[in-house]
Amino acid sequence: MIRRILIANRGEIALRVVRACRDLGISPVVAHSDVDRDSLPVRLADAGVAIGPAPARSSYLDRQAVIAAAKTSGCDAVHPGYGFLSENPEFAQAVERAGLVFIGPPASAMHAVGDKVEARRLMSKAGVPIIPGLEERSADGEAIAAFARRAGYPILIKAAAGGGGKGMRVVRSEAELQPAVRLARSEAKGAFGDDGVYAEKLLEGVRHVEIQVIADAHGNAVHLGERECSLQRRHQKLVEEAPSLAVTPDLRRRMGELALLAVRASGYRNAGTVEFLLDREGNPWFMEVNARLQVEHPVTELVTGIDLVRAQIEVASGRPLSFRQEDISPCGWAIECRILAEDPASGFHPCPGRVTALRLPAGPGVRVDTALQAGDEISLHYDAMIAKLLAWGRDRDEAIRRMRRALLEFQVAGIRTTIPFHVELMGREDFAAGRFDIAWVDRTLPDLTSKLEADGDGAVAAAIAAALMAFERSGAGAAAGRPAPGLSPWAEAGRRAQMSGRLPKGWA
Amino acid sequence: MIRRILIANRGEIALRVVRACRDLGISPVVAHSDVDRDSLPVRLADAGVAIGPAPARSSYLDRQAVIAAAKTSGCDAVHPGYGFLSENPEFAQAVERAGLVFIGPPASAMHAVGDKVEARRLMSKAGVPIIPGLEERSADGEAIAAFARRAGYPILIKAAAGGGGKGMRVVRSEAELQPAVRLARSEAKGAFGDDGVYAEKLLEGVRHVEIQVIADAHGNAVHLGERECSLQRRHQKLVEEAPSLAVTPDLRRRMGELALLAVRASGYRNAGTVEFLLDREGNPWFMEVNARLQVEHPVTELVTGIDLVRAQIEVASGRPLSFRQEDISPCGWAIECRILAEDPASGFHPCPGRVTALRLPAGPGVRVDTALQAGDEISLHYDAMIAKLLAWGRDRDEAIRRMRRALLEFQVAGIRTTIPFHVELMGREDFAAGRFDIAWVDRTLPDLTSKLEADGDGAVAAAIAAALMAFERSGAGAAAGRPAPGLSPWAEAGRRAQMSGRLPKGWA
Amino acid sequence: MKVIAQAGAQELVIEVARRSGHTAVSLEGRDSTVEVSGRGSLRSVTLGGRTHEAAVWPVAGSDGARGVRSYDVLVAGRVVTVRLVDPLRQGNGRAEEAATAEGTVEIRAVMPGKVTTVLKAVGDEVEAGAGLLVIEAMKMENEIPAPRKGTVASILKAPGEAVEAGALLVVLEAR
Amino acid sequence: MKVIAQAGAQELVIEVARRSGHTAVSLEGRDSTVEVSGRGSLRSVTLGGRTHEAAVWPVAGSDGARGVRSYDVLVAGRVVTVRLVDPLRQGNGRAEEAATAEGTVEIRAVMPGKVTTVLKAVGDEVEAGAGLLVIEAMKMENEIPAPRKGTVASILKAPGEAVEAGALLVVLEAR
Repeated sequence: MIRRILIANRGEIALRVVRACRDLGISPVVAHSDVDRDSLPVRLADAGVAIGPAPARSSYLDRQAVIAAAKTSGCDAVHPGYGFLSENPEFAQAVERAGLVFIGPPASAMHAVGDKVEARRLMSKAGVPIIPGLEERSADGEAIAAFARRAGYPILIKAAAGGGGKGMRVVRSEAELQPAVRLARSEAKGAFGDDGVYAEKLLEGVRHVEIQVIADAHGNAVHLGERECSLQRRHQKLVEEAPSLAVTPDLRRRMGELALLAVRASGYRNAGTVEFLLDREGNPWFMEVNARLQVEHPVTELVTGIDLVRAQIEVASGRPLSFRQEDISPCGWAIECRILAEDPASGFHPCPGRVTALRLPAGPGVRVDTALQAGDEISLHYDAMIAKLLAWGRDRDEAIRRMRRALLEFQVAGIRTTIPFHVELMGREDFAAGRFDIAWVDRTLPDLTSKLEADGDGAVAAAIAAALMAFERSGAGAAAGRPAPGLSPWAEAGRRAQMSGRLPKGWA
Repeated sequence: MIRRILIANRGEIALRVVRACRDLGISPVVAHSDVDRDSLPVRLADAGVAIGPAPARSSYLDRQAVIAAAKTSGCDAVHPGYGFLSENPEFAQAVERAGLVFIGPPASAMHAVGDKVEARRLMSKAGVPIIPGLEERSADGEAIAAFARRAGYPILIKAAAGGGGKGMRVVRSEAELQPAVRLARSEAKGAFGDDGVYAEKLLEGVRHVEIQVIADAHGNAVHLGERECSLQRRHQKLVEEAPSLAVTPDLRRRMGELALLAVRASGYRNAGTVEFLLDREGNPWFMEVNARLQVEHPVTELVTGIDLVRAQIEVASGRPLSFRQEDISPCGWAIECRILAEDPASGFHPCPGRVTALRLPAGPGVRVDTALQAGDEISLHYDAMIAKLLAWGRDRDEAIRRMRRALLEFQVAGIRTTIPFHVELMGREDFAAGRFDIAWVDRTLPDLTSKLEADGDGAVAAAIAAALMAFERSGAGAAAGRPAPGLSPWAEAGRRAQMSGRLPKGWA
Repeated sequence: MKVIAQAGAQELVIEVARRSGHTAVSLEGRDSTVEVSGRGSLRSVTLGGRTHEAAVWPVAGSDGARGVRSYDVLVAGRVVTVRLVDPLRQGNGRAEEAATAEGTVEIRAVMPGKVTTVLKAVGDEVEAGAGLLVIEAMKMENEIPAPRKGTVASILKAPGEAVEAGALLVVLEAR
Repeated sequence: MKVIAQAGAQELVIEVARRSGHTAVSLEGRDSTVEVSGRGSLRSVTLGGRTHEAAVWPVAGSDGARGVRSYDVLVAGRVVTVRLVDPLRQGNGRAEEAATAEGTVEIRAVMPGKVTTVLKAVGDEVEAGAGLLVIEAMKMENEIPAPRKGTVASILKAPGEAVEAGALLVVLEAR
């Protein structure tokens, strides 16, 4: 029986786990760095425990500090969220050794699938089709160069220890190879504390389609259908959906079975994701297993009705899954847009800063997973994702319309975000028709980001809003009721004219 | 083709219709009284049109002003929401006569079902079982007294023209009869502009279960299952859910068929609700037809996936329904709590005032339909409902847990609300077991409202929060960095102590 | 700042001050660590390692007279009125509850609204529970009953008049 | 207050003043009714009967020098930088874009972050596109390339140093 959980994460996923705890009558405690002390997940938890200064290496990645926080605060389990320590088998082992339940896969399974090279070997043996690639993690750039010559460019360099696009580089020619290896290694080291990288043949014109799985300690394993994650910029997912337009019921069943093969081969337990590339002929190729909750898990929740975090906690408590394969029948369509503190109009460069005002969208079919509050400082120390905006509809068209409506309702002041990018994307015909592969966003980026600037009446309204703010910050704006002679023609504002004569001509 | 809709309503339902318009690519315009000028629905619409001063009689109930607003702003249709002019056949007729589409039933059907006495006669003829009652709308209290003597007390006095509990009174003895008739008449006049009342035998130990229906202009009519609305205080619904624990699949089918009989008998079109009382033996008795969208329509949306406002607009546009009876299969469980600006600890007395701060709940399975913004003034002129909080779960237990979590996340400062009442209700065994009838809340009210006051550490935390606010409003709080000698033992706040030594003993 | 806080059955001495840029709180009589965060009306108070989120606002009409200020606080889905008493000023808050003259009963509005009907006249004898007048608030009509048997001594509001919460409506001479 | 506002391709003269307790806005050169509501960063602007919701905030580092202040505004899902120029002060904002010395190229940080690696040394000859240094921001490493062929004239940051957006990183002598 789990009674108190230490949540070793921050932001929206920490809040997501706090909410699951509340639903289960479990006491949530949030481990936090100094700068996250007043964050929403900490405030909504039963308690917060400070684990160190802002840099993740000194707090969220500090295994000892996290485990000590769990022990001191009387927790009997640890939920790692995603990122940070979530896919670190040594951490999972240390948690268990401290007498705590790790809410995630066993360290052994994490080990088996966590090293991408090992995982490929394992899956290949189990009969899961794998992409041609290096059979072993490479110690140097030379082995990678040899593989590239053998398989032909382009190739993909990937971090052996991690996922999520970190430490991943496309290499199209021998000249680019060594700098790419160097950068990938350095990023991998920073993100996962392990600089091992390997290489795969880069398949082109493919989609990224992944299968959500969950397994309990009683031999039950269920897959919850696919997620379409092809909309990526430089291997970073931007938009996910469930189901995928590219997956037929028959392919869904086949991919589900392949994913469960992967689960069984690795002795997997708890929630995980088996990522595939889907080629133009509809053949799935195993990419990797993400041994944790995914950022995009809510699209699966919206179409299956299953609460994945609740299921994670129940499975970790030793209970059998509360649903069987035949209970899972996806209903409707769900889309997620990752809202980042990045400026899509300037190459997605990071936009840290203080959020001065916030209006979250709502309404039918809309879910917002965010820990953002007005007044929050978006820190450079952490990931740029400030919110996940989700829309569900009876069909894909309804989901897209609702997403567009929600994006237009979403107001954030103080920092630039990727909202304009998503608005543009949702209006694209190629997106509406499902005509995209994993390179589509990168290929279309110049065009996608060329129309993000307000113009026409929008720009005029923006100019007026700016002038109002400048006015209020000046001395003049503070003094009320002062006459302003000589300025005309004044439109009386702050009070609408009564209807008659209010509406200008040509309006209808 | 509808291109621009005038929304003749306010608050959450005006916003709900704005969102449906956005989803359909229709331009929303909101008619508003002077005090609602800066309200969220007006801001999120394409335009607002002022229709008069705050009192509803001079704005939201002013038919001429509403129709003129629609014409001036170039609208081609009017959505009346619920309440106000929504069930007024003369208004519907005037809208159509002005060349606009009325988004609701035709005036004739509204007439047929709008007068409760006429409706009972019609339904009885169509084979729908009706509760014993007066066969005609009574001109005076004498006819009601005679009926009461015949049928036996208790009886129920109801407004002939309206619904929603307004103008409704229970009478248990002859002595109470005449004052009750007087009050009901006066309330009916105020709410519906018509003081006609009639009487029915009061059935006891019954549930209020209603069926959502929708019909198009092509002869298609579909029912969308039931809503359980028995949790009422003085005939005002407080909590609704779908489905109902009291309804078996067989009964659902039977009640659905009865509801469609009612639709056909009255020539009904668009969305409507057929209300039944369900007696202890599981027999449904026709109560009335609500010829409009109901407040509680979202619980049906959550379990069926159908967007009812979208369907209303499509049907009004002349399009056939986009779903058939066999497409409707309720999935999971949904609950709605009506959050009112009323103090449940003091007899639910109204609490108008300014909302100084607001934190809306969110997370998996939670939907909040509200137009509330921090800074809004809750006006005495309008209904006390400030938000509808909805929770969906795979089963009723999950929905209740999520509702409880969401209620505890919901923070409103500035006015008292019914949140504490709902928190208490969600924790009740009788509620969890579904052991309630329409009189349960009134019967249990003293007990339900006896534990709404914070105590223990909650009261201590409240005292500290109040002291902090008082301090900041005093001169001392404004000056920062001033030493405060002689005060001990000071706990350093605004900064958590590092973990070691931070947590008091006995904590685990 | 030092106050006596009354919240439900609790009575506590609370001290608040600024210390090196932070707001510090001490709670006398409780051996407890207090930490606070948040701003304005939404506060987070950690007591003995347990965090409580609180929404706080001044009670309307609580004007600080006699050194007492009242705040309403929503905490963990419950609500409580906190009375803060300035210990340096006499006239403890409890004195606020002014006694009415022997034998007379004041009937006050429990909610703001508008008087729609006055059902009795001065001099009328009324039974306990008899309707005195009707107030409309938020679209509902509410009959205000006599709390006990008596004679109507004065009626202070006429139909159509708006009333504030706490406004005196009727004075009864009890018998 | 009167300003010249530049937003995208638009250039407008806007006047704002208080009039009998309300804020009044006039837009020269456009025969249009303007109504405004909202507070702080979230504004509602009605132009010719159409309401636009706008989130507005000052651009970091826009200090009002030379009579120019910049604001970013999110409106209808798009964003635009508005430059407000004080018509009473000389030095039009366009002058802000200071020209660099002939033949030299300044490489500035487009984002705040931390320098992790410096890839070149002063005096190195570099091709266009060659990496100069690596900046880490939000967990991603970004190689800053040379915008054109040249010789590294100076390097202003060392590994481990934090940089602000706009900070000068490297000066190239173009060839």
